[in-house]
Amino acid sequence: MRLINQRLSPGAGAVLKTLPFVALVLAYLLGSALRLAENPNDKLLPALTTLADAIDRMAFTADPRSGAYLFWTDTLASLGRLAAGLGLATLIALLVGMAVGMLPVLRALLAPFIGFVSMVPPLALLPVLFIVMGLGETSKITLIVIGVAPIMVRDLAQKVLDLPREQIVKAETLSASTWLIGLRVVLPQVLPRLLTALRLQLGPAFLFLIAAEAISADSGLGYRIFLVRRYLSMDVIFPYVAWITLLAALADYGLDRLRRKLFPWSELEGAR
Amino acid sequence: MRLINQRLSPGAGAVLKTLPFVALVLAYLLGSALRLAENPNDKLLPALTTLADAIDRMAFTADPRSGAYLFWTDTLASLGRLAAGLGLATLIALLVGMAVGMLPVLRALLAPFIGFVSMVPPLALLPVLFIVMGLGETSKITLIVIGVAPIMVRDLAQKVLDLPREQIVKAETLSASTWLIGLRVVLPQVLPRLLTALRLQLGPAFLFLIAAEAISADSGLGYRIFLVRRYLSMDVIFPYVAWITLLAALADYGLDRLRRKLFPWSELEGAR
Amino acid sequence: MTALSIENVWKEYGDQIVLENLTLEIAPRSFVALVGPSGCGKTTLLRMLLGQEQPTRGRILLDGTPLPPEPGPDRGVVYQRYSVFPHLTVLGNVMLGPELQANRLTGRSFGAARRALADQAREMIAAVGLAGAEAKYPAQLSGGMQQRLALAQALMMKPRVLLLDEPFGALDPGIRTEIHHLMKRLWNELPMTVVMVTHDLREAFTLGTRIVALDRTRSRPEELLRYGATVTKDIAIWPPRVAGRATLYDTEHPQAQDDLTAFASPAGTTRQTPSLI
Amino acid sequence: MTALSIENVWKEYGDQIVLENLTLEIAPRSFVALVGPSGCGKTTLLRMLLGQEQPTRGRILLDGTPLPPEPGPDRGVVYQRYSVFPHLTVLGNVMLGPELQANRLTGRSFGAARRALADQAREMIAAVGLAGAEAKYPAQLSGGMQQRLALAQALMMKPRVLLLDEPFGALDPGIRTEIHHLMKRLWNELPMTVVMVTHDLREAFTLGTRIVALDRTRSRPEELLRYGATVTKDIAIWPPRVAGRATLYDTEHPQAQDDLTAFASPAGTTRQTPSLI
Amino acid sequence: PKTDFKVAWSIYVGWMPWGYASDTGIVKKWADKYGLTIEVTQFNDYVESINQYTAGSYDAVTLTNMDGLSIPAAGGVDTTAVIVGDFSAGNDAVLLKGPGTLADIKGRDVNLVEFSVSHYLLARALDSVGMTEQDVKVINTADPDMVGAFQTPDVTAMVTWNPMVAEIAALPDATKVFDSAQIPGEIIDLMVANTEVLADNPDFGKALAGIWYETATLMTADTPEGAAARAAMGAASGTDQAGFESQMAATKLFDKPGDAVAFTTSPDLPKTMDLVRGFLFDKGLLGSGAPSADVIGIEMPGGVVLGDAANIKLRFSDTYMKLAADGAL
Ligand SMILES: Nc1ncnc2c1ncn2[C@@H]1O[C@H](COP(=O)(O)OP(=O)(O)OP(=O)(O)O)[C@@H](O)[C@H]1O
Ligand SMILES: Nc1ncnc2c1ncn2[C@@H]1O[C@H](COP(=O)(O)OP(=O)(O)OP(=O)(O)O)[C@@H](O)[C@H]1O
Ligand SMILES: [Mg+2]
Ligand SMILES: [Mg+2]
Repeated sequence: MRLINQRLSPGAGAVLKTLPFVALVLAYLLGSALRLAENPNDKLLPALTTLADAIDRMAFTADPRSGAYLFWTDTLASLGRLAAGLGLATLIALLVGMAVGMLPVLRALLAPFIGFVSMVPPLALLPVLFIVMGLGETSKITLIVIGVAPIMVRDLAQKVLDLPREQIVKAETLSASTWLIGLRVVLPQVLPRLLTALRLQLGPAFLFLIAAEAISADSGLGYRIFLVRRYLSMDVIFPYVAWITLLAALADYGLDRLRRKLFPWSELEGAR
Repeated sequence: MRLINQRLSPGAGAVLKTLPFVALVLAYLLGSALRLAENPNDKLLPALTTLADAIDRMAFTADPRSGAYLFWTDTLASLGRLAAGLGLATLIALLVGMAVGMLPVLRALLAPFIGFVSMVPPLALLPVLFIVMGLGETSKITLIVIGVAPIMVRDLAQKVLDLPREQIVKAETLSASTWLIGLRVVLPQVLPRLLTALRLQLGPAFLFLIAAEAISADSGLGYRIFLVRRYLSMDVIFPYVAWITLLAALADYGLDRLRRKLFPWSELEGAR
Repeated sequence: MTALSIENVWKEYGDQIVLENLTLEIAPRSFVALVGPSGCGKTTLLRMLLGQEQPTRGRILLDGTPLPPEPGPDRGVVYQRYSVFPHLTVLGNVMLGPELQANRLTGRSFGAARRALADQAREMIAAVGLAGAEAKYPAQLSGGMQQRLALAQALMMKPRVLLLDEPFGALDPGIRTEIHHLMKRLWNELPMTVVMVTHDLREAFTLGTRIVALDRTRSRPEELLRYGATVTKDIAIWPPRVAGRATLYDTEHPQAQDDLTAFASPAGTTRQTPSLI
Repeated sequence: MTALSIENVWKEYGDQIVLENLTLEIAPRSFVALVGPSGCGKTTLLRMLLGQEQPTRGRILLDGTPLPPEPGPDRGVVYQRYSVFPHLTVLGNVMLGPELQANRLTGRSFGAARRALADQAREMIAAVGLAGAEAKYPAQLSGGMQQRLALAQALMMKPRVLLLDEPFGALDPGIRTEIHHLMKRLWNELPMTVVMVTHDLREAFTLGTRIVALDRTRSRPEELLRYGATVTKDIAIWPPRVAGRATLYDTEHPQAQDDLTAFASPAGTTRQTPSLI
Repeated sequence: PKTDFKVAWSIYVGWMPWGYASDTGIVKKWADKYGLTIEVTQFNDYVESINQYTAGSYDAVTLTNMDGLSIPAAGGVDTTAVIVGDFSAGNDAVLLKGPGTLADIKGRDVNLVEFSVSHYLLARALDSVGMTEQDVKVINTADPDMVGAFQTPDVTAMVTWNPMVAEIAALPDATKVFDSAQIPGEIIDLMVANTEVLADNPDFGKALAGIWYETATLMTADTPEGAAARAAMGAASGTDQAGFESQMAATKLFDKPGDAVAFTTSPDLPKTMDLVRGFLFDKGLLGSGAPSADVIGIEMPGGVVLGDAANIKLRFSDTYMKLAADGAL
């Protein structure tokens, strides 16, 4: 039987699925054991117990200085920034994206500029950004917004343009004004895509968050990683990276569930 | 007439298009003039002449120390890394993406793992990467690959899965083996998407390039930007950022042209 | 009572002349079937009647007044596809028009107004035979049901002119027959003029009071760009079909008919043997 | 000469029984038209004949040998859509099968072999009436031309069984009539057994030698899951149509017929009045 | 006049007191005393903190003498060193992989933060064995990644500062071949303020001095409070008390204002600054068109001026440290 026609039992599928993860863990354990055998103080691949210690210290022991649980403080700080940045970017994408997609004048005015802006590497402009925005939360949130909003705006505007022209004309024959077309025809149809666009930007948003926190912050997941990087404290970095990955994966999954729940019609075959 | 129904003359469109760019330049000139009036040595928003001087110095005057034209050396170094990284990522995306998309066993084995890997923030793993890969070109190229390949793989695999099952069955009735289906049915149909996926990853690739060059390098666009950031030489940073933006935009445009040229059928309505 | 006059209309796209000096008087309550080869400009003509496109030269009058330059609620439309909104349920789709008309800011009705409207919409839904499917989304309906829905949605606005662009082209023959009967009934009952584009001559003869064929008069390749299409045939159905009155051939309860018989006996015959397509 | 035996076949998807104890003997060179309501399992049956799906119980024999468990070149298929490859030209699509068969590594022919094959493919293209369109991509063809192409592509493999899943469902009636004539000719000329799913009874009667109707015998909602469909009608066309021999009603140059007449007079009549759908 | 001030600091052993003072209310105490508000911002990225100051977003910043000259002063921002906090006495070091002496660096790639004090240290180190930068190849490497970078095979020589020096020195095959203890007093950590702001608001300078000396006294005290402060600063810089104390050991911290005044007024300071500006001029860091190292004037207490007296952009002032020494704050 051709490989392409093979079918797997659910059991075999589940086993296969976990294999690479198991392999990764085993490879880590092996690498760690080898390095530690050579140099017991090696910090690059700490032993599991060291990792557990670090997790315990960061997440379940109050910091003697501030009495805070650093891991959770960092998480809250980062998630707050991320939520603000992504929320703002989403709002901008919705408003600007819909306006650019719907209105020929705005499209002529802004589409090329947004295309240009989306090509600017935001990291290179960090100094200017920090000087204009100050260093508080604003600049970190702004970096996330600058990093992800142009792409989301383009995505949304494209989605609006992809709506069949027939729908717009049909709405006009149902007496809709431009405003009402936006409100009742375009908006509900681009919202699912907005959630999808948001999901696609989770990775980049985390990237910009980490980059911004690396420059100026006093808490946050990226801040911590960069702080302990000077000491090569991989026992802290690995759990933090795993945690970021998990958070991103959860957000990704949650947003997809949310879309299905809020917009059941967007799941139906042929509805797009 | 409703705003949504407005039509623009080509002339008006062209004028509107340039307005935001003109506004940007004017805002810069104004800001620069204001700051320079306050402090003639201000470095944040240099005057046009200062920018021109810097461009002349970097691009058209040999560096007294090395005799090289730094701007071009940097460009070559960066483009080389970018080409290598993106080339490798494209190759991986093609091979792994097609295999994962086509073969149920590989899909069960790798799809969840790749989904997981694509959520890992690559910047946070830089120390490990450097130690495993060394500080040379390898690690920079690897960072680009790690940063963009998982997403491209997922994209390609999804594209393969999106091919109508009917096509695969049809190919089988035409006596194709799995290999031949891959070679003559799947490959040619995913190649245009591969170019599109590549375009979408240009921005992230530049980001990772800059991040890698900021960490360790002796030439490159990102290296130069982060080096001169030490003394706030915005007169060098601005031209470099503009140049990166231009390069990215050109690559984006070029790849799209290439796709149309190589795969004319992918442009035809309904061919996707 | 809603006469349409198309007077010396030309339509050009850049260099290409699509329609050439088209003149057509459409009487109130007509059901005009527009036929012609692909690409001859049927959709373009419909778009101009809709107000979505403007004639390059000439003018179009609705009861003697020039058409407004954009679509509005006096002219309804049903396309072959994309005529209903995928994000609204059947009920939501049918209520949309009146809701928009009554609420210029929110586009939504609430309370008693909403309930009254919903009742009205349910009646219309029942009239097109979709009772029971009110809560479904279009993607959950078959093609024929979607086109019924599109009709119901358009008819809620009580349009003076209903424009149909191959509305039943994608349907299976059996379903098409059914929807023809529905269409005929609606046209009989509602005070509107209908212009329908179709590729299917049988459909044209089944439904129309008049069949208008568009075509290019010159068709050598080098002439294609320079000469547009115009009216080449204009046939009134005989015996005349008049809105609201049953003709000899139109049965009263057509749903009971057997599909095959429906196929075998076209409902209208012509004075002139057609060889249009 | 390619007889198909379907012996006590059941097909279940999880809890749902789709086909129930289906038994059918298909004689060599038959043209079986498979009809039945939507969702009754026609496509599922075709998929099993193709080898794409396996019966849950029972077996299917091809000339007495059990079917291989996956599709192969002895059974060709044409779907309603997606039957041709959008990235290949018409010529490329038609050449693909033989190219794959002859070159197991590269999937491409070169030199003289390629030229010979191209000639053969051009003949087939001409046979289905696509001469002149060799260099076009499928997206540049109309729906009817695409289905002709799909037929040509499948026929290049000289399949013993040709399976058609509503191949002409999406076509306009005029075009459909034309392609029916083509189909009839090909079936007459080539040594193959045809099984065609269709929703269109007229089509079934026009083309088939035998009409098989699938349906559920119980249709109360609570029974839907637990009872599958099976053969409910099995009608041989009368007068019998035999491959390679013209019948009373099958004209020789059907293209000359007027469309309307073609509509009005079904080419085959039945011994039994059908009321299947 | 202005009563709100913004101070930037970045994570480094000699500057940790600023964060501690901010956390524990010492900043607020001194600011209240002069009727000011002082906002203290921590930067992870040192260069960014200087850039922000240079661009005018901050009134004061922590930096080294060399960066003070090359960034704000060369950028036209007239800058005054309010507090000389410490100088590096071993905090910066040249490290080789494997055994050897400084002379073995010849021909190697040297990883360091280009144009930083590490670069300067390398230049001084090479000078001490009669080599120049031509004898090695410099590779710019970001400071947080130094520890990881040192463990890669292709890195054989490195110049960096603490805490990375301590981490690297602890690796089995690292050899420290030169450190800042061999050029004492040349790498100086300062708290600088915008000269104009300071001239208009001397109270700001006084508050800074008050904060610094209260905190420095506390953290150097051999008391439980002192230990607690060191532990807190260690934690804030990502290590612990012991790690932080070892970093302090490589730092000559001026916890007594009198010592700082003496250092600032000593004749060694002009010599140091002359070396520094020579280095910066060589690297083209005093402005691209600078004709000589003299373009920027550097003023030392007692009217000593290096370079162009008409273009003084960097000033070492002992005014506020003296006030502290006199107990006049
Ligand atoms: N927006 C446009 N710009 C340029 N040319 C157009 C435009 N719309 C239509 N055309 C051209 O006008 C001609 C008529 O198109 P139209 O869609 O009206 O044909 P049609 O009769 O509806 O054909 P069909 O039966 O295939 O739907 C075609 O040649 C088409 O290419
Ligand atoms: N892969 C599958 N998994 C589960 N159920 C399936 C699958 N394929 C088909 N079915 C179910 O089997 C039944 C028969 O489907 P099938 O596609 O064979 O119907 P059909 O007769 O071809 O209908 P239509 O005329 O609409 O094409 C349907 O109820 C369908 O939901
Ligand atoms: Mg049309
Ligand atoms: Mg089917």
